[in-house]
Amino acid sequence: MRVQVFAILKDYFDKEFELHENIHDMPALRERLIQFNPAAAGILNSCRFAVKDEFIDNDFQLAENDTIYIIPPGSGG
Amino acid sequence: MRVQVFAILKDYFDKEFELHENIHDMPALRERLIQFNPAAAGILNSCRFAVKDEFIDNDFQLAENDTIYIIPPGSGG
Amino acid sequence: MTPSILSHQEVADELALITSNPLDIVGLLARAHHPQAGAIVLFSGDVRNHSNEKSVAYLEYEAHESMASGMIAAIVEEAKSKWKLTIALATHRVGKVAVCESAVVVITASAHRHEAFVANRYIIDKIKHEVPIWKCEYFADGTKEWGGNCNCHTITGEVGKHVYEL
Amino acid sequence: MTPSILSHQEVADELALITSNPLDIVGLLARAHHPQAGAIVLFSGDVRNHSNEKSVAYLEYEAHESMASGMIAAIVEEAKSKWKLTIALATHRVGKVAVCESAVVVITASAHRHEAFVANRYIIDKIKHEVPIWKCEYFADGTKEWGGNCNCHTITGEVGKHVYEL
Repeated sequence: MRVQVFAILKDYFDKEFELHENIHDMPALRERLIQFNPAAAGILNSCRFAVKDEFIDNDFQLAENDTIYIIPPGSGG
Repeated sequence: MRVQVFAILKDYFDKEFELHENIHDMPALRERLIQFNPAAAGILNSCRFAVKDEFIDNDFQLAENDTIYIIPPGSGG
Repeated sequence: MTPSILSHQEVADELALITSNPLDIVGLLARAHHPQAGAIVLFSGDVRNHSNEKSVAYLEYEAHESMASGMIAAIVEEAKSKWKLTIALATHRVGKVAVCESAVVVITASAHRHEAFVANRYIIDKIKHEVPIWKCEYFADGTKEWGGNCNCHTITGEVGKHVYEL
Repeated sequence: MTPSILSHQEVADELALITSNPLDIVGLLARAHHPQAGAIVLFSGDVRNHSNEKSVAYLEYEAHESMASGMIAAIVEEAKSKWKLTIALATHRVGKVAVCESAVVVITASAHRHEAFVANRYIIDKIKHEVPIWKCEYFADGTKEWGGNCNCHTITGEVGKHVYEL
Protein backbone atom coordinates (compact mmCIF):
# COMPACT_ATOMS: atom_id res chain seq x y z
CA MET A 1 0.00 0.00 0.00
CA ARG A 2 0.94 3.62 -0.50
CA VAL A 3 0.89 6.17 2.33
CA GLN A 4 0.76 9.93 1.92
CA VAL A 5 1.15 12.32 4.85
CA PHE A 6 0.51 16.05 5.20
CA ALA A 7 1.58 19.12 7.12
CA ILE A 8 3.35 18.46 10.42
CA LEU A 9 3.56 14.71 9.67
CA LYS A 10 6.16 15.56 7.01
CA ASP A 11 8.48 16.42 9.92
CA TYR A 12 8.26 12.73 10.97
CA PHE A 13 7.83 10.77 7.72
CA ASP A 14 8.54 11.07 4.01
CA LYS A 15 5.67 12.79 2.24
CA GLU A 16 4.88 9.58 0.34
CA PHE A 17 6.10 6.05 0.82
CA GLU A 18 5.25 2.41 0.08
CA LEU A 19 4.54 -0.20 2.75
CA HIS A 20 4.79 -3.86 1.76
CA GLU A 21 3.46 -5.52 4.89
CA ASN A 22 0.35 -7.34 5.96
CA ILE A 23 -1.65 -4.44 7.33
CA HIS A 24 -5.41 -4.77 7.05
CA ASP A 25 -6.91 -1.84 8.92
CA MET A 26 -6.25 1.66 10.19
CA PRO A 27 -5.38 0.80 13.83
CA ALA A 28 -2.74 -1.65 12.58
CA LEU A 29 -1.32 0.92 10.18
CA ARG A 30 -1.13 3.53 12.94
CA GLU A 31 0.64 1.07 15.27
CA ARG A 32 3.18 0.27 12.56
CA LEU A 33 3.87 3.96 11.89
CA ILE A 34 4.34 4.62 15.62
CA GLN A 35 6.89 1.77 15.67
CA PHE A 36 8.72 3.47 12.78
CA ASN A 37 8.80 6.78 14.61
CA PRO A 38 7.63 6.77 18.26
CA ALA A 39 7.95 10.59 18.42
CA ALA A 40 4.96 10.79 16.05
CA ALA A 41 2.64 8.86 18.41
CA GLY A 42 0.89 11.95 19.80
CA ILE A 43 0.13 13.50 16.44
CA LEU A 44 -0.82 10.15 14.83
CA ASN A 45 -3.37 9.57 17.58
CA SER A 46 -5.11 12.82 16.66
CA CYS A 47 -5.14 12.12 12.90
CA ARG A 48 -7.89 10.82 10.71
CA PHE A 49 -7.17 8.46 7.83
CA ALA A 50 -8.71 8.60 4.36
CA VAL A 51 -8.91 6.39 1.28
CA LYS A 52 -10.26 7.64 -2.06
CA ASP A 53 -11.25 11.07 -0.61
CA GLU A 54 -13.34 9.52 2.17
CA PHE A 55 -12.45 9.24 5.84
CA ILE A 56 -12.25 5.63 7.01
CA ASP A 57 -13.04 4.14 10.40
CA ASN A 58 -11.33 1.39 12.40
CA ASP A 59 -13.25 -1.35 10.60
CA PHE A 60 -12.42 -0.29 7.05
CA GLN A 61 -10.48 -3.08 5.30
CA LEU A 62 -7.37 -1.79 3.56
CA ALA A 63 -6.44 -3.33 0.21
CA GLU A 64 -2.91 -3.84 -1.07
CA ASN A 65 -3.29 -1.23 -3.82
CA ASP A 66 -4.96 1.47 -1.66
CA THR A 67 -3.38 4.88 -1.11
CA ILE A 68 -3.97 5.94 2.50
CA TYR A 69 -3.94 9.64 3.31
CA ILE A 70 -3.13 10.62 6.89
CA ILE A 71 -4.94 13.80 7.84
CA PRO A 72 -3.76 15.83 10.88
CA PRO A 73 -6.22 18.12 12.68
CA GLY A 74 -7.18 21.35 10.88
CA SER A 75 -5.95 24.77 11.91
CA GLY A 76 -9.05 25.33 14.03
CA GLY A 77 -8.85 28.88 15.41
CA MET B 1 -41.89 75.11 21.73
CA ARG B 2 -41.12 73.59 18.38
CA VAL B 3 -41.99 69.99 17.48
CA GLN B 4 -40.43 67.96 14.68
CA VAL B 5 -41.72 64.52 13.69
CA PHE B 6 -40.27 61.81 11.48
CA ALA B 7 -41.20 58.92 9.25
CA ILE B 8 -44.69 57.51 9.77
CA LEU B 9 -45.61 60.38 12.11
CA LYS B 10 -45.62 62.66 9.05
CA ASP B 11 -48.79 60.81 7.98
CA TYR B 12 -50.44 62.21 11.15
CA PHE B 13 -48.80 65.61 11.75
CA ASP B 14 -46.96 68.34 9.87
CA LYS B 15 -43.27 67.63 9.75
CA GLU B 16 -42.58 70.69 11.94
CA PHE B 17 -44.89 72.90 13.94
CA GLU B 18 -44.97 75.33 16.86
CA LEU B 19 -46.91 74.72 20.09
CA HIS B 20 -47.67 77.75 22.27
CA GLU B 21 -49.13 76.04 25.31
CA ASN B 22 -48.13 75.36 28.87
CA ILE B 23 -46.58 71.95 28.42
CA HIS B 24 -43.76 71.09 30.81
CA ASP B 25 -42.88 67.47 30.20
CA MET B 26 -43.00 64.66 27.68
CA PRO B 27 -46.13 62.83 28.99
CA ALA B 28 -48.09 66.09 28.78
CA LEU B 29 -46.83 66.75 25.25
CA ARG B 30 -47.76 63.24 24.15
CA GLU B 31 -51.26 63.60 25.64
CA ARG B 32 -51.74 66.89 23.81
CA LEU B 33 -50.64 65.40 20.49
CA ILE B 34 -53.02 62.46 20.96
CA GLN B 35 -55.82 64.99 21.51
CA PHE B 36 -54.87 66.65 18.21
CA ASN B 37 -54.97 63.35 16.37
CA PRO B 38 -56.33 60.33 18.29
CA ALA B 39 -55.43 58.03 15.37
CA ALA B 40 -51.75 58.62 16.23
CA ALA B 41 -52.12 57.33 19.82
CA GLY B 42 -50.71 53.88 19.09
CA ILE B 43 -47.62 55.10 17.30
CA LEU B 44 -47.03 57.97 19.78
CA ASN B 45 -47.04 55.50 22.66
CA SER B 46 -44.15 53.60 21.02
CA CYS B 47 -42.09 56.73 20.30
CA ARG B 48 -39.19 58.21 22.17
CA PHE B 49 -38.72 61.96 22.49
CA ALA B 50 -35.46 63.87 22.17
CA VAL B 51 -34.15 67.36 22.86
CA LYS B 52 -30.74 68.57 21.66
CA ASP B 53 -29.81 65.13 20.25
CA GLU B 54 -30.49 63.35 23.55
CA PHE B 55 -33.44 61.14 24.44
CA ILE B 56 -35.46 62.56 27.33
CA ASP B 57 -37.40 60.74 30.03
CA ASN B 58 -40.75 61.52 31.67
CA ASP B 59 -39.14 63.84 34.22
CA PHE B 60 -37.26 66.05 31.77
CA GLN B 61 -38.50 69.66 32.05
CA LEU B 62 -39.30 71.14 28.65
CA ALA B 63 -38.42 74.80 28.10
CA GLU B 64 -40.38 77.25 25.95
CA ASN B 65 -37.59 77.51 23.34
CA ASP B 66 -36.83 73.78 23.10
CA THR B 67 -37.22 71.84 19.87
CA ILE B 68 -38.64 68.40 20.64
CA TYR B 69 -37.96 65.57 18.19
CA ILE B 70 -40.39 62.66 18.17
CA ILE B 71 -38.62 59.44 17.29
CA PRO B 72 -40.67 56.42 16.10
CA PRO B 73 -39.23 52.91 16.52
CA GLY B 74 -36.41 51.94 14.15
CA SER B 75 -36.83 49.53 11.29
CA GLY B 76 -35.71 46.63 13.47
CA GLY B 77 -35.49 43.56 11.25
CA MET C 1 1.88 70.78 1.44
CA THR C 2 2.80 67.15 1.26
CA PRO C 3 0.00 64.59 1.24
CA SER C 4 -0.50 63.30 4.76
CA ILE C 5 -0.29 59.62 5.51
CA LEU C 6 -3.30 58.64 7.57
CA SER C 7 -3.34 55.83 10.08
CA HIS C 8 -6.23 53.37 9.90
CA GLN C 9 -7.90 55.12 12.81
CA GLU C 10 -7.69 58.53 11.16
CA VAL C 11 -9.13 57.20 7.92
CA ALA C 12 -11.99 55.57 9.80
CA ASP C 13 -12.68 58.81 11.63
CA GLU C 14 -13.26 60.62 8.34
CA LEU C 15 -15.99 58.22 7.29
CA ALA C 16 -19.45 59.71 6.79
CA LEU C 17 -21.71 57.77 9.14
CA ILE C 18 -24.82 58.97 7.30
CA THR C 19 -24.65 59.68 3.60
CA SER C 20 -26.94 60.18 0.63
CA ASN C 21 -24.29 58.79 -1.73
CA PRO C 22 -24.08 55.14 -2.83
CA LEU C 23 -22.00 53.13 -0.37
CA ASP C 24 -18.54 52.28 -1.69
CA ILE C 25 -18.28 48.77 -0.23
CA VAL C 26 -15.02 48.05 -2.00
CA GLY C 27 -13.44 51.23 -0.70
CA LEU C 28 -14.71 50.52 2.81
CA LEU C 29 -13.37 46.99 2.70
CA ALA C 30 -9.98 48.23 1.52
CA ARG C 31 -9.72 50.22 4.77
CA ALA C 32 -10.28 47.10 6.81
CA HIS C 33 -7.15 45.13 5.94
CA HIS C 34 -4.92 45.62 8.94
CA PRO C 35 -1.74 43.71 9.78
CA GLN C 36 -3.05 42.79 13.22
CA ALA C 37 -6.45 41.65 11.98
CA GLY C 38 -6.84 37.94 11.36
CA ALA C 39 -10.57 38.17 10.73
CA ILE C 40 -12.69 40.67 8.86
CA VAL C 41 -16.50 40.52 8.83
CA LEU C 42 -18.53 42.71 6.52
CA PHE C 43 -22.31 43.08 6.70
CA SER C 44 -24.25 44.73 3.90
CA GLY C 45 -27.97 45.40 4.23
CA ASP C 46 -29.32 45.38 0.69
CA VAL C 47 -32.65 46.45 -0.73
CA ARG C 48 -34.72 43.42 -1.76
CA ASN C 49 -37.06 43.36 -4.73
CA HIS C 50 -39.88 41.92 -2.65
CA SER C 51 -41.29 42.74 0.77
CA ASN C 52 -44.50 41.42 2.30
CA GLU C 53 -45.13 39.67 -1.02
CA LYS C 54 -45.21 42.96 -2.91
CA SER C 55 -42.82 44.04 -5.63
CA VAL C 56 -40.52 46.83 -4.37
CA ALA C 57 -39.69 49.77 -6.67
CA TYR C 58 -37.18 51.43 -4.30
CA LEU C 59 -36.67 52.39 -0.66
CA GLU C 60 -36.29 55.77 0.89
CA TYR C 61 -34.47 56.24 4.18
CA GLU C 62 -35.02 59.19 6.48
CA ALA C 63 -32.89 60.02 9.51
CA HIS C 64 -32.57 62.46 12.35
CA GLU C 65 -29.10 62.94 11.00
CA SER C 66 -27.21 64.56 13.86
CA MET C 67 -28.61 62.09 16.40
CA ALA C 68 -28.10 59.14 14.06
CA SER C 69 -24.46 60.06 13.34
CA GLY C 70 -23.70 60.48 17.02
CA MET C 71 -25.38 57.21 17.96
CA ILE C 72 -23.68 55.19 15.22
CA ALA C 73 -20.30 56.61 16.26
CA ALA C 74 -21.00 55.70 19.89
CA ILE C 75 -22.18 52.16 19.06
CA VAL C 76 -19.11 51.54 16.90
CA GLU C 77 -16.75 52.87 19.58
CA GLU C 78 -18.47 50.81 22.28
CA ALA C 79 -18.11 47.63 20.21
CA LYS C 80 -14.53 48.44 19.28
CA SER C 81 -13.49 48.77 22.89
CA LYS C 82 -15.67 45.90 24.21
CA TRP C 83 -14.29 43.35 21.73
CA LYS C 84 -10.83 44.93 21.24
CA LEU C 85 -11.40 45.30 17.49
CA THR C 86 -8.62 46.51 15.23
CA ILE C 87 -11.20 48.07 12.89
CA ALA C 88 -14.86 48.94 13.33
CA LEU C 89 -16.87 51.11 10.99
CA ALA C 90 -20.47 51.59 9.95
CA THR C 91 -22.20 53.80 7.46
CA HIS C 92 -25.88 54.16 6.55
CA ARG C 93 -27.48 55.70 3.50
CA VAL C 94 -30.37 58.13 3.51
CA GLY C 95 -32.62 59.12 0.63
CA LYS C 96 -33.62 56.90 -2.25
CA VAL C 97 -31.90 53.47 -2.47
CA ALA C 98 -32.49 51.12 -5.40
CA VAL C 99 -33.06 47.36 -5.36
CA CYS C 100 -29.75 45.47 -4.92
CA GLU C 101 -28.05 48.58 -3.57
CA SER C 102 -26.65 48.59 -0.09
CA ALA C 103 -28.42 50.70 2.54
CA VAL C 104 -26.03 50.01 5.41
CA VAL C 105 -22.55 48.53 5.77
CA VAL C 106 -20.80 47.39 8.95
CA ILE C 107 -17.20 46.18 8.97
CA THR C 108 -15.40 44.70 11.97
CA ALA C 109 -11.91 43.25 12.21
CA SER C 110 -10.17 41.49 15.08
CA ALA C 111 -7.28 39.15 15.80
CA HIS C 112 -9.59 36.10 15.91
CA ARG C 113 -12.92 35.58 14.20
CA HIS C 114 -15.27 35.21 17.15
CA GLU C 115 -14.99 38.87 18.17
CA ALA C 116 -15.43 40.20 14.61
CA PHE C 117 -18.63 38.14 14.13
CA VAL C 118 -20.20 38.97 17.50
CA ALA C 119 -19.32 42.66 17.33
CA ASN C 120 -20.62 43.02 13.77
CA ARG C 121 -23.98 41.53 14.72
CA TYR C 122 -24.12 43.71 17.82
CA ILE C 123 -23.50 46.88 15.82
CA ILE C 124 -26.07 46.18 13.09
CA ASP C 125 -28.74 45.09 15.60
CA LYS C 126 -28.26 48.27 17.62
CA ILE C 127 -28.31 50.45 14.50
CA LYS C 128 -31.49 48.83 13.19
CA HIS C 129 -33.34 48.96 16.52
CA GLU C 130 -32.11 52.10 18.22
CA VAL C 131 -30.76 54.67 15.78
CA PRO C 132 -33.31 57.17 14.40
CA ILE C 133 -33.27 56.03 10.79
CA TRP C 134 -36.47 54.90 9.13
CA LYS C 135 -37.19 53.20 5.86
CA CYS C 136 -40.19 53.73 3.61
CA GLU C 137 -40.88 51.05 1.03
CA TYR C 138 -42.23 52.27 -2.29
CA PHE C 139 -43.94 49.43 -4.15
CA ALA C 140 -44.32 48.84 -7.86
CA ASP C 141 -48.12 49.27 -7.49
CA GLY C 142 -47.65 52.89 -6.37
CA THR C 143 -48.32 52.30 -2.66
CA LYS C 144 -45.84 52.96 0.12
CA GLU C 145 -45.31 51.68 3.64
CA TRP C 146 -43.20 52.98 6.51
CA GLY C 147 -41.11 50.32 8.16
CA GLY C 148 -41.42 49.99 11.91
CA ASN C 149 -40.57 46.39 12.42
CA CYS C 150 -39.02 47.01 15.79
CA ASN C 151 -41.92 46.07 18.03
CA CYS C 152 -39.60 45.14 20.86
CA HIS C 153 -41.53 47.29 23.33
CA THR C 154 -44.56 45.03 22.93
CA ILE C 155 -42.37 42.20 24.25
CA THR C 156 -40.11 44.02 26.71
CA GLY C 157 -42.92 46.25 28.00
CA GLU C 158 -40.72 49.35 27.78
CA VAL C 159 -40.28 51.83 24.93
CA GLY C 160 -36.60 51.88 23.94
CA LYS C 161 -35.86 48.49 25.49
CA HIS C 162 -35.10 45.75 22.96
CA VAL C 163 -35.39 42.01 22.89
CA TYR C 164 -31.60 41.52 22.89
CA GLU C 165 -31.40 43.39 26.20
CA LEU C 166 -33.62 40.87 28.05
CA MET D 1 -21.37 31.22 -30.24
CA THR D 2 -23.18 33.85 -28.23
CA PRO D 3 -21.94 34.59 -24.73
CA SER D 4 -24.04 32.70 -22.23
CA ILE D 5 -25.83 34.50 -19.46
CA LEU D 6 -25.14 32.71 -16.23
CA SER D 7 -27.52 32.62 -13.31
CA HIS D 8 -26.06 33.39 -9.86
CA GLN D 9 -26.02 29.68 -9.10
CA GLU D 10 -24.09 28.86 -12.24
CA VAL D 11 -21.51 31.55 -11.55
CA ALA D 12 -21.06 30.26 -8.00
CA ASP D 13 -20.62 26.75 -9.31
CA GLU D 14 -17.62 27.84 -11.35
CA LEU D 15 -15.78 29.18 -8.32
CA ALA D 16 -12.47 27.49 -7.48
CA LEU D 17 -12.90 26.24 -3.91
CA ILE D 18 -9.15 25.84 -3.50
CA THR D 19 -6.80 28.13 -5.36
CA SER D 20 -3.18 29.22 -5.32
CA ASN D 21 -4.13 32.65 -6.70
CA PRO D 22 -4.82 35.74 -4.57
CA LEU D 23 -8.49 35.86 -3.56
CA ASP D 24 -10.48 38.46 -5.49
CA ILE D 25 -12.70 39.62 -2.63
CA VAL D 26 -14.22 42.42 -4.68
CA GLY D 27 -15.11 40.06 -7.51
CA LEU D 28 -16.55 37.54 -5.05
CA LEU D 29 -18.62 40.22 -3.35
CA ALA D 30 -19.95 41.43 -6.70
CA ARG D 31 -21.45 37.95 -7.21
CA ALA D 32 -23.32 38.20 -3.93
CA HIS D 33 -25.70 41.04 -4.70
CA HIS D 34 -28.96 39.31 -5.39
CA PRO D 35 -32.39 40.93 -5.67
CA GLN D 36 -33.83 38.57 -3.05
CA ALA D 37 -30.98 39.04 -0.59
CA GLY D 38 -31.56 41.62 2.11
CA ALA D 39 -28.40 40.70 3.99
CA ILE D 40 -24.90 39.83 2.85
CA VAL D 41 -22.19 38.70 5.27
CA LEU D 42 -18.59 38.36 4.13
CA PHE D 43 -15.84 36.79 6.22
CA SER D 44 -12.20 37.16 5.27
CA GLY D 45 -9.49 35.30 7.17
CA ASP D 46 -6.37 37.41 6.82
CA VAL D 47 -2.74 36.70 7.60
CA ARG D 48 -1.60 38.61 10.70
CA ASN D 49 1.88 40.03 11.17
CA HIS D 50 2.20 38.48 14.62
CA SER D 51 1.42 35.06 16.05
CA ASN D 52 2.37 33.69 19.45
CA GLU D 53 4.26 36.96 20.00
CA LYS D 54 6.54 36.29 17.03
CA SER D 55 6.83 38.38 13.89
CA VAL D 56 5.31 36.53 10.90
CA ALA D 57 7.04 36.67 7.51
CA TYR D 58 4.36 34.77 5.59
CA LEU D 59 2.11 31.73 5.79
CA GLU D 60 2.01 28.67 3.63
CA TYR D 61 -1.14 26.59 3.28
CA GLU D 62 -1.14 22.96 2.24
CA ALA D 63 -4.26 20.97 1.37
CA HIS D 64 -5.40 17.52 0.37
CA GLU D 65 -6.95 19.35 -2.54
CA SER D 66 -9.52 16.92 -3.90
CA MET D 67 -10.86 16.11 -0.42
CA ALA D 68 -10.79 19.77 0.62
CA SER D 69 -12.69 20.92 -2.48
CA GLY D 70 -15.33 18.26 -2.03
CA MET D 71 -15.76 19.00 1.66
CA ILE D 72 -16.00 22.78 1.18
CA ALA D 73 -18.61 22.27 -1.55
CA ALA D 74 -20.60 19.98 0.75
CA ILE D 75 -20.42 22.36 3.74
CA VAL D 76 -21.53 25.30 1.59
CA GLU D 77 -24.42 23.32 0.10
CA GLU D 78 -25.50 22.07 3.53
CA ALA D 79 -25.55 25.62 4.91
CA LYS D 80 -27.32 26.97 1.84
CA SER D 81 -30.13 24.50 2.19
CA LYS D 82 -30.31 24.58 6.01
CA TRP D 83 -30.66 28.39 6.20
CA LYS D 84 -32.35 28.91 2.79
CA LEU D 85 -29.54 31.20 1.62
CA THR D 86 -29.79 33.01 -1.70
CA ILE D 87 -26.00 32.90 -2.05
CA ALA D 88 -23.32 30.85 -0.32
CA LEU D 89 -19.74 30.56 -1.44
CA ALA D 90 -16.35 29.84 0.06
CA THR D 91 -12.85 29.72 -1.31
CA HIS D 92 -9.50 28.95 0.35
CA ARG D 93 -5.99 29.70 -0.79
CA VAL D 94 -3.11 27.27 -0.79
CA GLY D 95 0.60 28.02 -1.11
CA LYS D 96 2.33 31.14 0.16
CA VAL D 97 0.08 33.92 1.51
CA ALA D 98 1.51 37.30 2.58
CA VAL D 99 0.65 39.37 5.65
CA CYS D 100 -2.63 41.28 5.16
CA GLU D 101 -3.66 38.97 2.32
CA SER D 102 -6.78 36.90 2.62
CA ALA D 103 -6.40 33.13 3.06
CA VAL D 104 -10.08 32.26 3.05
CA VAL D 105 -13.31 34.04 2.12
CA VAL D 106 -16.88 33.00 2.95
CA ILE D 107 -19.90 34.91 1.64
CA THR D 108 -23.50 34.24 2.63
CA ALA D 109 -26.66 36.09 1.64
CA SER D 110 -30.23 35.67 2.82
CA ALA D 111 -33.52 37.53 3.00
CA HIS D 112 -32.92 38.56 6.63
CA ARG D 113 -29.63 39.00 8.45
CA HIS D 114 -29.84 36.32 11.14
CA GLU D 115 -29.47 33.47 8.66
CA ALA D 116 -26.56 35.07 6.78
CA PHE D 117 -24.63 35.62 10.04
CA VAL D 118 -25.25 32.16 11.53
CA ALA D 119 -24.57 30.33 8.27
CA ASN D 120 -21.36 32.26 7.60
CA ARG D 121 -19.98 31.38 11.03
CA TYR D 122 -21.04 27.77 10.59
CA ILE D 123 -19.23 27.48 7.25
CA ILE D 124 -15.96 29.04 8.41
CA ASP D 125 -15.89 27.01 11.65
CA LYS D 126 -16.42 23.78 9.73
CA ILE D 127 -13.77 24.68 7.16
CA LYS D 128 -11.21 25.57 9.82
CA HIS D 129 -11.83 22.48 11.95
CA GLU D 130 -12.73 19.73 9.51
CA VAL D 131 -11.39 20.39 6.03
CA PRO D 132 -7.87 19.02 5.31
CA ILE D 133 -6.09 22.35 4.91
CA TRP D 134 -3.12 23.19 7.12
CA LYS D 135 -1.19 26.35 7.69
CA CYS D 136 2.52 26.67 8.38
CA GLU D 137 3.70 29.95 9.88
CA TYR D 138 7.09 31.17 8.71
CA PHE D 139 8.51 33.67 11.18
CA ALA D 140 10.85 36.59 10.59
CA ASP D 141 13.50 34.83 12.70
CA GLY D 142 13.66 31.97 10.18
CA THR D 143 11.74 29.43 12.28
CA LYS D 144 8.48 27.81 11.20
CA GLU D 145 5.55 26.23 12.97
CA TRP D 146 2.72 24.05 11.71
CA GLY D 147 -0.68 25.16 12.92
CA GLY D 148 -2.82 22.55 14.58
CA ASN D 149 -4.95 24.65 16.83
CA CYS D 150 -7.91 22.35 16.55
CA ASN D 151 -7.46 20.34 19.70
CA CYS D 152 -11.15 19.61 19.94
CA HIS D 153 -10.53 15.88 20.37
CA THR D 154 -8.83 16.57 23.70
CA ILE D 155 -12.15 18.05 24.88
CA THR D 156 -14.67 15.89 23.01
CA GLY D 157 -12.68 12.68 23.53
CA GLU D 158 -13.10 11.67 19.89
CA VAL D 159 -10.89 12.36 16.88
CA GLY D 160 -12.93 14.28 14.29
CA LYS D 161 -15.55 15.45 16.80
CA HIS D 162 -15.48 19.18 17.46
CA VAL D 163 -16.47 21.42 20.34
CA TYR D 164 -19.38 22.93 18.40
CA GLU D 165 -20.90 19.47 18.03
CA LEU D 166 -21.21 18.93 21.79
